Amino acid sequence: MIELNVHKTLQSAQGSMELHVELTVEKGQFITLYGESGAGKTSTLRMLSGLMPPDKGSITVNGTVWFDRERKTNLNPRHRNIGYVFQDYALFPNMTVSQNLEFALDRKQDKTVVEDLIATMELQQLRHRKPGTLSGGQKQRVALARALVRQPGVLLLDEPLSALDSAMRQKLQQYILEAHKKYGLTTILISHDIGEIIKLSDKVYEMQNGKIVRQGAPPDMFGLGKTSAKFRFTGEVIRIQKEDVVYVVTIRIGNDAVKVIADQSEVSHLQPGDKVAVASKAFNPVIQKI
Amino acid sequence: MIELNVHKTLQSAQGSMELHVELTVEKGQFITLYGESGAGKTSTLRMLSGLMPPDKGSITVNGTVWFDRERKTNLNPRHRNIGYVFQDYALFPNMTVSQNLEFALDRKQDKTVVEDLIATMELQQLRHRKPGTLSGGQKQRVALARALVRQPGVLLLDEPLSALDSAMRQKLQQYILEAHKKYGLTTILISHDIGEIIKLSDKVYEMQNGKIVRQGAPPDMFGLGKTSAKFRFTGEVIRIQKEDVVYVVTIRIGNDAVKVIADQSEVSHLQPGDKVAVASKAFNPVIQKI
Amino acid sequence: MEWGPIILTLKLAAATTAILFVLAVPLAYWLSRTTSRIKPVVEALVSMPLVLPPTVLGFYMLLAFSPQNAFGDWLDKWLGIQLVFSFAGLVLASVLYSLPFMVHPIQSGLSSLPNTLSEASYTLGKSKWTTLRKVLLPNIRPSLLTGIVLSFAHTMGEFGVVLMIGGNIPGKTRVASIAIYDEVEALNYGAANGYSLILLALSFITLLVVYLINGGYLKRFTV
Amino acid sequence: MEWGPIILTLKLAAATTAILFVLAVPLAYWLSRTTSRIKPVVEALVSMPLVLPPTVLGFYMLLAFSPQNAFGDWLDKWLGIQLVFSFAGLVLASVLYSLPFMVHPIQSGLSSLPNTLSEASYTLGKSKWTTLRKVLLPNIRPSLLTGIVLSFAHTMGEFGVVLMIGGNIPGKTRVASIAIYDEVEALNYGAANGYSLILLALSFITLLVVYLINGGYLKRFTV
Amino acid sequence: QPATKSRITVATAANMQFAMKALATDFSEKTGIACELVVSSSGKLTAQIREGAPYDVFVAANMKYPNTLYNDSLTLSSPDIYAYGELVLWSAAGNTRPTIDLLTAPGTEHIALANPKNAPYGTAAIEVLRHYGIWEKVKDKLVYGESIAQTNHFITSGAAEVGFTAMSVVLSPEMKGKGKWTEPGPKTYTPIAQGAVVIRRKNTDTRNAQRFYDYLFSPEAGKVLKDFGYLVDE
Ligand SMILES: Nc1ncnc2c1ncn2[C@@H]1O[C@H](COP(=O)(O)OP(=O)(O)OP(=O)(O)O)[C@@H](O)[C@H]1O
Ligand SMILES: Nc1ncnc2c1ncn2[C@@H]1O[C@H](COP(=O)(O)OP(=O)(O)OP(=O)(O)O)[C@@H](O)[C@H]1O
Ligand SMILES: [Mg+2]
Ligand SMILES: [Mg+2]
Repeated sequence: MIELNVHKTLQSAQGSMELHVELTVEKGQFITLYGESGAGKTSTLRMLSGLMPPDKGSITVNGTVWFDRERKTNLNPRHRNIGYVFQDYALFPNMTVSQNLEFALDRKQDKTVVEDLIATMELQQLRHRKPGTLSGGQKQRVALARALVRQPGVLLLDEPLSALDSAMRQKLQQYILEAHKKYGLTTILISHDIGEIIKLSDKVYEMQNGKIVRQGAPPDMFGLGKTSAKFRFTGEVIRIQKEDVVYVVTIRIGNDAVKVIADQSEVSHLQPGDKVAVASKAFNPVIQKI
Repeated sequence: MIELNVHKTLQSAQGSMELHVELTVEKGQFITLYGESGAGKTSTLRMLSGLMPPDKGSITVNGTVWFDRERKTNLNPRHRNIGYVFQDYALFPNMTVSQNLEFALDRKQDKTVVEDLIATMELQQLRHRKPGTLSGGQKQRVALARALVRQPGVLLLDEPLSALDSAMRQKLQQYILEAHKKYGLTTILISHDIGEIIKLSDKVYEMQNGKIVRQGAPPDMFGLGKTSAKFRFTGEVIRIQKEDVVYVVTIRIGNDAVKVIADQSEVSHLQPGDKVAVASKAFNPVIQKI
Repeated sequence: MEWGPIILTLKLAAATTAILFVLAVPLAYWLSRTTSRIKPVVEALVSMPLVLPPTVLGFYMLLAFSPQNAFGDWLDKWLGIQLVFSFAGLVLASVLYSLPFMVHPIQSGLSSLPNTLSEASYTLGKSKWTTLRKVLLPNIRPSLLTGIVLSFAHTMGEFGVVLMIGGNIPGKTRVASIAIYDEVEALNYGAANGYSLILLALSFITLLVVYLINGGYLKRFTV
Repeated sequence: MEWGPIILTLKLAAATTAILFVLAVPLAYWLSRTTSRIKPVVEALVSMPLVLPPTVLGFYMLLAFSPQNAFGDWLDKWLGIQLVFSFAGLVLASVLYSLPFMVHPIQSGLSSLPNTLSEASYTLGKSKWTTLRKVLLPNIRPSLLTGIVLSFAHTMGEFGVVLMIGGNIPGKTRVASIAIYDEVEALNYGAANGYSLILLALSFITLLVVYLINGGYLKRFTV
Repeated sequence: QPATKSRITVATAANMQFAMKALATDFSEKTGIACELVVSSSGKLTAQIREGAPYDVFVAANMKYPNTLYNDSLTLSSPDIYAYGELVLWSAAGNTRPTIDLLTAPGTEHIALANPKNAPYGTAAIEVLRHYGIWEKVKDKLVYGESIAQTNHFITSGAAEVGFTAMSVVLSPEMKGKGKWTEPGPKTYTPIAQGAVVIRRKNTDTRNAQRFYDYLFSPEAGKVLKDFGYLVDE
């Protein structure tokens, strides 16, 4: 269990920002930090991992005090047993992909875990390459693999899949989830992708301006709580076409687009790019696996 | 108009990759390169911008030859009049946010454009900060702003919004689109976000293994072409619950979730995480702006 | 004890460092960029002046610059430059001798910078020169500082080359290092200690101020 | 011409460079990390040996290490180490004198590395020492090379300090730079040229090989 | 009683090195005692001997340095004068024999001499200039070598058209026949008395050193010294 309650003033030329985060994560839980750019998500992970000392407060993980200002405790990052995927990857330029992973091995750890990860992340072709020549997504996969090598107790993922195409992204989401369950990890994810958050996490914390402003189960947080047998979708107007007397409005919902017939009065206040909700009362859908 | 036809062998320790891209972009068009990690998207932009010389081929933009192996022409990147948002931002660490933007100004250019961009990208608070202390999303916004300062003829965007939360992302998508139209730019975007691609681009090129394997209008490319008044959605099973004699399947479609009643036979081959299509024959939806 | 040699030393060190900086930046830049086959040769050559004992290097320079010699004669006749027994000669000799101290650090600084910095600058329409000046050099400040400090300090202390080329002429080529040397040779340890202390104190204060500014300790005063 | 002095020089330069490397890495690491107030003072002090003329520095070292002196006496009595007129003394003197050439480049290399490299290593459970050895140092290769080349070349050519401390004893402290110096002093220009050429050639070849390897030109041979 | 060393080290002032080489060879042949020369400036050698340098005999270029050591009780006895150095005016450029008049000639831009502060030949050269009353005229042309050796470099390289050096230099095998030289005339300067001492060393037998010292004052040695351009008391 992670109990974190920290204060930090981030100094900068223009004013300063007060970061105050209070967070309790159960062992084995998968939580997500969500929020606007500069809200303090990365800073929170940095404090938890010991890379940035908080000004005040304490961090306790599974009963061990990692940080306590009062008691002057500040556990070295290397003893915190974490895996950290950095937002900017932080691969070691002097080592090949394999070497980056092997470097992470614990003294007595079996090398097979490296092989497994290389296979999972589809890095076989790249194993002898230095990070300098990798593409963005390739680097990101190496960073994720490296953080998983030690099978750490706490896994910290700072936008770990943001540079990946959707197929790879889905695949690695699945993998992270499996690893999380298999090794009983406690995982903290930072992500901007709502689908990803819903898929992976047990709980979401929304940060704003250095504070946690909302928290809850993912579906509730993203307004999916009030689901019903009714079909009600949110989507975005792509196109409005006049056809004879009616208008055909094309709306994108997720990766799909639907055409909806609307009349003049309905479209008069709509334009492409608008967010809309589409609902229907009587509907009896059929599910079909694809 | 951009006419690009280039070959390049990317050498690496393990074998080599043949990049061969043929691309014609009309003036004022907004196209997207899409494809898996390591497919060659960034490399294509680098060749177009002159940062990586192709082995063979030619690049002609608006009638000017930028590169021609045969004629030994290779226009200096600085004369190519491009704006480039790098995947890793490439901000100048020695300059503040304002200075990064001002550095991009052309000799005779008015400074007001910098002010406008700072306001649009919501960078006012950060203007006197050095990039070293910015968050990932903040850096990305500065990088985008910097690339737009010169109002270049060709705008190259390498995953320019990947680190942003959805609100900021939507806002900047809108801004990019407006700038693209207002200044008559020719824009090439690399993105993994299908919604973003559909919203922004006129045409999508899918790359795989160094080649363009498919191209077309965004809705067609992502299977949205066969839209109809019928509701047919693709989504993902989140939960399957037994209730009395029936099963309730919760499916996430985009950012929404719907509950669908299903019987034993329907759910027997379903499990959470499965991709499914949900369709209905009779449906008369109502659109509601939100 | 006289102040003349100390002032001359400071002048020499300042002139040498300034000239070296101007010469070394383009050379280091070229070395950090080129893929030419002669690059390792040039790299090795840059360090060569260090390998010979200063006096011996000075002796060879003396031969080269002497008006008896075609080159020295040509300089004298056509440009009116006398390199032996003149301050100009001291500067030239010191520049040659301290070249590696400026070139190597700057080169290693430049080659450690990520390529994307200059690439970004080029795509923003900037020339190589602007890029070097505004983007690359400001981002290798520690290396520039290393180059400047090493060159400056080395020129302060060097006397073998300087003595050979300069001829120890009071007020013209008699720098502090020679003055101290003379006092030590003459067993005038008191005077030698005096000079040494002043030289050490001056250099220490100079360097301390440089490092304080560099470390941002003096921010309050420089705003 | 004898080979003794040349071999002695190479031994001295190698020993000095190796010791300097071992000393300078921790010092440079500390300087690149510390936020201590005495950092600028230490930075300035490191450069101090350069400021004094080598002979004079050698003179002060001679005084300090001499068995006439409390410190030298203690060394002699308790550790049996004689620093004056011995090879050990030459090494120590050269190490002190060339310290800035090793420390400054390594320090500037280390301080140019992004913090995330060491941070990533710590989160992977590695100690500072492992991080320094496996992550930081391999990523500042150009700076290490600069430090090593400058120290090596400088020790080859230095003779002021060495002459003073070592006393020009054949086979023991008579290094090539002193031998050349002697020949020049004795107006034996032929022999001096001979030594110089050998020294230059040896150093040039050494440095060239170093730079060739560093530039990857010799990949074919090292695979 | 420590064993007798069959090898001695002679610390030699730079300007004496040519003559000393010949003397050392002769001495070794006669006695079988190997002789090692350490050549440096008198100032450095003095500093080193004070700090316990392993030198047995110190052959200096003047009396000041050996006297200093004597006053510090580092020698077996007070220094004796083994020879007097003679000064010459030397020019490597051109074929004209240098004269005192040449010094004031407009074509002469640089006159090399050893630094009078620590080289006796420098002091003597100044005396010569003052004797002829041309000191003021040539003052700005003077360039100073660290030692007599460096003065020689100035002259042989042609950087200085003319200069003062020791007669032992122009008579040395290395320099014989190079350039032209003249003597400035007797009584134009104080003779340069050069002294030698045996160094007192702890735990070291000084008998062989004493033998070399005695040899230095012998008639055979005197003859060699004369050949090299020194004046010897007879
Ligand atoms: N300098 C280089 N040397 C060798 N191979 C390289 C170099 N740069 C890129 N590559 C390789 O070329 C391929 C294409 O890289 P590129 O960066 O264009 O991919 P991408 O499509 O942008 O991928 P991503 O979406 O992950 O950013 C990759 O396999 C990459 O490893
Ligand atoms: N070293 C620093 N000095 C001063 N301010 C900093 C420093 N590091 C971060 N900040 C500021 O603290 C705030 C929080 O940054 P943080 O990196 O935690 O944001 P984030 O939530 O991760 O944002 P993003 O989604 O853009 O990555 C930002 O406003 C940032 O500019
Ligand atoms: Mg962040
Ligand atoms: Mg890419």
